[in-house]
Amino acid sequence: MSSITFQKIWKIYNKKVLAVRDLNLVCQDHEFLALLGPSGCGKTTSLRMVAGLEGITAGEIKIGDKVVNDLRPRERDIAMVYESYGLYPHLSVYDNIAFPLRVRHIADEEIKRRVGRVSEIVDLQDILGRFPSELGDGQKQRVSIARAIVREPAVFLFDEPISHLDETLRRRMRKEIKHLQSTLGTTMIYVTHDQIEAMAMADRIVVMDQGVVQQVGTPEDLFDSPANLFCAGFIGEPPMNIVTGKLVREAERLMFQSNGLKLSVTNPAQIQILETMRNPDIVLGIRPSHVAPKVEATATSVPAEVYGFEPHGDYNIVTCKVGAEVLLAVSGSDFFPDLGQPIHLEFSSNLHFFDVNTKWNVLKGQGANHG
Amino acid sequence: MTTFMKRLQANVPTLLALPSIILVMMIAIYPILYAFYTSMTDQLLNQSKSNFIWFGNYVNIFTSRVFWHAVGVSVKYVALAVGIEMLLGFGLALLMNGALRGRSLFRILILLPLMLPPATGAMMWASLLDPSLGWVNYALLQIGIHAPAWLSDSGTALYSVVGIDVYHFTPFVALILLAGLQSIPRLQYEVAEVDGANAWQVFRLVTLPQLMPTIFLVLLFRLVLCINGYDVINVATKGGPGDVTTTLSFQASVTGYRNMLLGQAGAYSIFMFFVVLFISKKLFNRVTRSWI
Amino acid sequence: MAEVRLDGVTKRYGKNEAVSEMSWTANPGELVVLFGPAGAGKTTTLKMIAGLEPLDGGDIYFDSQSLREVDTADRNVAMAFENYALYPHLTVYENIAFPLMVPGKKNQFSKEEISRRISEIAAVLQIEMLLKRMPQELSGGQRQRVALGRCLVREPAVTLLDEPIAHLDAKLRHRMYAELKRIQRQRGTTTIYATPAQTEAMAMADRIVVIFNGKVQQIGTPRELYERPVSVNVAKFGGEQTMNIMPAKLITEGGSLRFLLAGNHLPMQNNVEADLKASQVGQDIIIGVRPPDMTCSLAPIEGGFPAEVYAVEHSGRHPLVTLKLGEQLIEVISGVLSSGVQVGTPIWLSLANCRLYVFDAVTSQLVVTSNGQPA
Amino acid sequence: MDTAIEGVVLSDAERAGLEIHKEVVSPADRVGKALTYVVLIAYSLFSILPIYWTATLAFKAESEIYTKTPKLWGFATTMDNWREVFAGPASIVGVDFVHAIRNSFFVTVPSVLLALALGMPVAYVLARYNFKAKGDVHFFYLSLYFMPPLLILIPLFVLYNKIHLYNTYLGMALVMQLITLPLVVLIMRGFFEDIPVEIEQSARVDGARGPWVFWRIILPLVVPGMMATAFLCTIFSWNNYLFSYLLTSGENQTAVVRITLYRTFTGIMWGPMSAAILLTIVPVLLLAIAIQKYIVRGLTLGAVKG
Repeated sequence: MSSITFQKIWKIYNKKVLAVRDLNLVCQDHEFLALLGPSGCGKTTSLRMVAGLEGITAGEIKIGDKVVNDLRPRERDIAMVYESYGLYPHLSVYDNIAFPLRVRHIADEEIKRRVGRVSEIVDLQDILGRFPSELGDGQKQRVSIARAIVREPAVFLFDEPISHLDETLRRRMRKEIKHLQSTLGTTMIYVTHDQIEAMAMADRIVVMDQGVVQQVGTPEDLFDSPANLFCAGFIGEPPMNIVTGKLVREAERLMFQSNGLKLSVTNPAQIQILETMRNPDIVLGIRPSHVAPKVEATATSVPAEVYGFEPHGDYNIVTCKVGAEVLLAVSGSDFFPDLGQPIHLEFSSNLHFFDVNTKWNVLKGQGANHG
Repeated sequence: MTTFMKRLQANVPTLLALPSIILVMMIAIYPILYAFYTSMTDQLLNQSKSNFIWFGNYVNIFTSRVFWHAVGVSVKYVALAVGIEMLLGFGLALLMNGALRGRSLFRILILLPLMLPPATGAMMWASLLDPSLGWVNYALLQIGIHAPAWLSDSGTALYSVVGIDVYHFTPFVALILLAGLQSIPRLQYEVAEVDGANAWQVFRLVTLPQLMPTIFLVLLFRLVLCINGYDVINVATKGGPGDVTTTLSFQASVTGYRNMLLGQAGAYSIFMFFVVLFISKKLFNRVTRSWI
Repeated sequence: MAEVRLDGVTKRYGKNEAVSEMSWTANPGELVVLFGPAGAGKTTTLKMIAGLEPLDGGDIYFDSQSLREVDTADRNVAMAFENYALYPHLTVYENIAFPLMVPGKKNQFSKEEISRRISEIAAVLQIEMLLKRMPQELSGGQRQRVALGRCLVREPAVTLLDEPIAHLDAKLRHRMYAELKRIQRQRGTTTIYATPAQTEAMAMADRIVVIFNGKVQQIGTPRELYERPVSVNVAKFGGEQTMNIMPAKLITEGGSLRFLLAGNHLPMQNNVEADLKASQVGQDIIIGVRPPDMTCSLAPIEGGFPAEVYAVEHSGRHPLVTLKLGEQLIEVISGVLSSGVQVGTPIWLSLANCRLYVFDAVTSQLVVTSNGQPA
Repeated sequence: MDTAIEGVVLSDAERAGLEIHKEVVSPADRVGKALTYVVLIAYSLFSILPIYWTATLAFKAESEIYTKTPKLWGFATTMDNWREVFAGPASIVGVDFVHAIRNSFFVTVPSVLLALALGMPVAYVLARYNFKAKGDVHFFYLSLYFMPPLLILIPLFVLYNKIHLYNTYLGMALVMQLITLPLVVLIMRGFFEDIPVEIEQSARVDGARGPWVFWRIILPLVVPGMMATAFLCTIFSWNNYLFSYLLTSGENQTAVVRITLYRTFTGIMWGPMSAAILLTIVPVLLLAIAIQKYIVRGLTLGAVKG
């Protein structure tokens, strides 16, 4: 068990193309840390630098107290699980799992014992004789995970391990991986582009974009106070409504106004900062779960028109047209509007404001590399 | 839609294949059947009459010294040439598979001999190896070696034509094994390295097993085409000096054209046909990946 | 606008029956979703409707006209393929224009008309800036929208969509649900839409045809499927609100019926009991409950049974907690469980007041459902 | 896999501020690397030595050729050999090589066109239709390629003499199909299979019909593969020695066979022969370089997609 430390890590390809810029991060011992971001954001590159599959341009990576920059992958005591599983097609399930032990010249008896135990943990005991081409996607990924845990490494590195699986399997594997990590307690870095996955599983999440860390925090932090527009738009399902507009003053109250939408700002901390801003242009973010569609108008509601509708079982998503804006709202499962029906939207006070130029949350300042 | 049109549509695949089938019937099936037939007659090249003699030709050649000599030469020739080509080609493929600057240039340079007409290549080597004005013997002399008259010396002739064959076809082995190597995903090597395998273990446990089908494919092509080979020997040595380089293939043509024994030449060909068929059947199964 | 009717349609690949005896009808102007896991036969069904795969049995009708003798090109259908099937040698614009320019349609549309239609559809799909590019230069999501554009540029009798928005990101997906549905309503084109995603099926469908292994399981509106799934397969498949499926036994205890679930005797709601009495006691059954419907407690409760925490996932307001009960994994969402709850913590579960589905263990068909009200 | 972000380019100034981590390279690795290059360069030299040697001969004067001390460079050059090769009927040696090249051309071009015309439909059928004997048909064409040539050529020699195809371009183009037809059928099958069937189906759904779909959708997509296949057929056909050697005679033989005629009773005319060789092989080598991307696929008849 070990912590993982990134110290001023840079990765530059061909002397000028940037992949990772000045990454400073500590993944604590026993922690489940997710690296989250769109493709090309530098998350996989960062993971591969920990594994030793990618050279480090500048900075230091430590596993525990040991600097590993110049160690070969096999000397780092890590195990990795890959998006496309990385199984050996010519070896049976048993031999795939046994591979890391075989190359270390561990006795056959011991190998048998350990493969047996691990295959029980991930429920593969009945298919040890099969070949990868005979397995389903979920089984392949379980073999890949078994091969990683059979070595009892200090660190697990997961690279988009369940992106290829269908929804049902993904849900199942999420639980299995989460359970495994909780019971083994091994430090884990988990790379994914799927925010639902990161939010569901990780203790902390590192959001990256364009090679730069955007925000580090617990899932709650990221959901409740996004650091900037990128995090705001990337995290949450259904995604946050983003509306560009102006700040106006009306009867001594600070209001947000866009093409069709007008809301008063009530959070004192936000008012204080927004008052000082010279540029009236501003970007508003509000989560669909903070917009409630109603049939009847209320004192504070905004009229809208139903543009689209998705029932999800115990809640519904309503796509609404408010003036020229198209907004998502979440309703209870008993709300069944017709397309085109006029409705009324009740906005909660949970508004987020972002600077038009810097894209940062006005409450967060503009510092890079939070955490 | 008329019934005629519909029937036409149902038979589109057959119609598309028909012209090709007719042609193949004429240039391959008919000659092969004819060869089967003549191999059981005493047909001569310059006569139209012949008698059916059942397996007489086969009995004849299987009891002749000439035939067994040709078999011996062929075995020696094929074993040496294909053996060297496989080893050398695999080595080159491994070297070119690493991180390498100028791989595409090497690929082109190594490809060139394969694209030469073997008959012409044999002429080019004949001039290079010429004892009186060739550059090879001159160069060897410069470092103090008195080289033999490669192609006309009965001690070296067979090895020389093997050498020319190696020159031509090592690139085939190298290029195809290189493609086979490059089709093993990089991920496999990374996985193995993270799993803790060293370079030798990676080669033995990951690379080699996955390359086996390609190796068998290359072996199949080389064995069959080398057994059928004719051009190099016909141009470089004409089977000589004496009968030192008279392979089965060459002997078949000698029997047919020079000796005009069409029946016996047919028997030679049919024998070779079965040898090739046997090898193809044996190796073809190994070419498909057993783990899929 | 046409009615599409499948009557006992069957398709075999070798000995495998990819689609067997399939019968359903899409009314004129209706949007019917074919919903089922990968390999269920959705794509094959769409291709048979388009005339791309010959039928091995049954027949397909557009407005009571049999399609047996009708060539693909004459069926007047438009189709968006799952793998996009864009023409790699044509630009995005040419790809979308293609259906308007094939022989037979040539000269039917003026250049201006074509260009007008394309810019209209491109605006809806947000691909205006891509029109001059080649397909290879586009991302998966962009290609998918081009494929949709090529399909929507025509106004055919029937539109076939095979997972048409599977590769779009979340933001666009919600928007496209709305746009597709709107266009479909406006034009009134009968549309058959295949997807393995429950969310998508629920969002798009007027009616859903659930398919497993080439067989129709259930046909109904999204609401009907959610509230009355006819079988275990339908109930547990896909989506965010997967039902917990728990094998149990029906027993009597003191004269009243009980469920025997992992060693626990559970009382049942009155209306369920009334319906079950007819069937045999001692029978194996399957109980289905949705995660938010269960009652959880950190302390023992009346009528509850003990389980322990297996995994905790953050989701929405409350975490999705997976509990382990014997060999059974059960998902719950409950206000009493915070995301800080440790793996291994004992939790008491109760089914007393929840909406319960009872399935036959042998046929896995729905036997009875409670309405969720306390007895 | 993540790759570098497009467009995010580091300024020199920013890079200068970084303390670049130097990767450690072991001496063994360094030696291994150097050795790799030595071996590959040596083999490359071996590859081009005969070609280069032939090229020197083609430009050497007689005195430079018939010498005990042949030079690889720094020799006196002459165009005499080329004049002889291009002399046509006026050739001193008596080999009208221009005519021979023409023969090669008249055999190769029709044989390639014929193979494409006959083979493409079969390839398309193999790629797109399912029928029981599919595997057998594939194997059949493969075995044509593997057939011992004399098994077929000796009977064909007899047949050709009977039906007057001996010593004709048509006869040569037909027999050449033994090589070119398997190439076209098996390689093109792979190229057709590379096109997703949905692209064709999509066009049909949109109202287009079979032949039109083939011409406007399928054909444009296989053109690169088809060109590569045609080039490969050209090379194989051009390079073929045995067919012309056995089925034609005298003036009608192709270049590859006529080259050996510079071996006269009075000795070998190395100079003109080398010029003739160069003239024969250079176009072929250029074609080979042009299609080298597809060469592995071609040489294995589609079995390995290099």
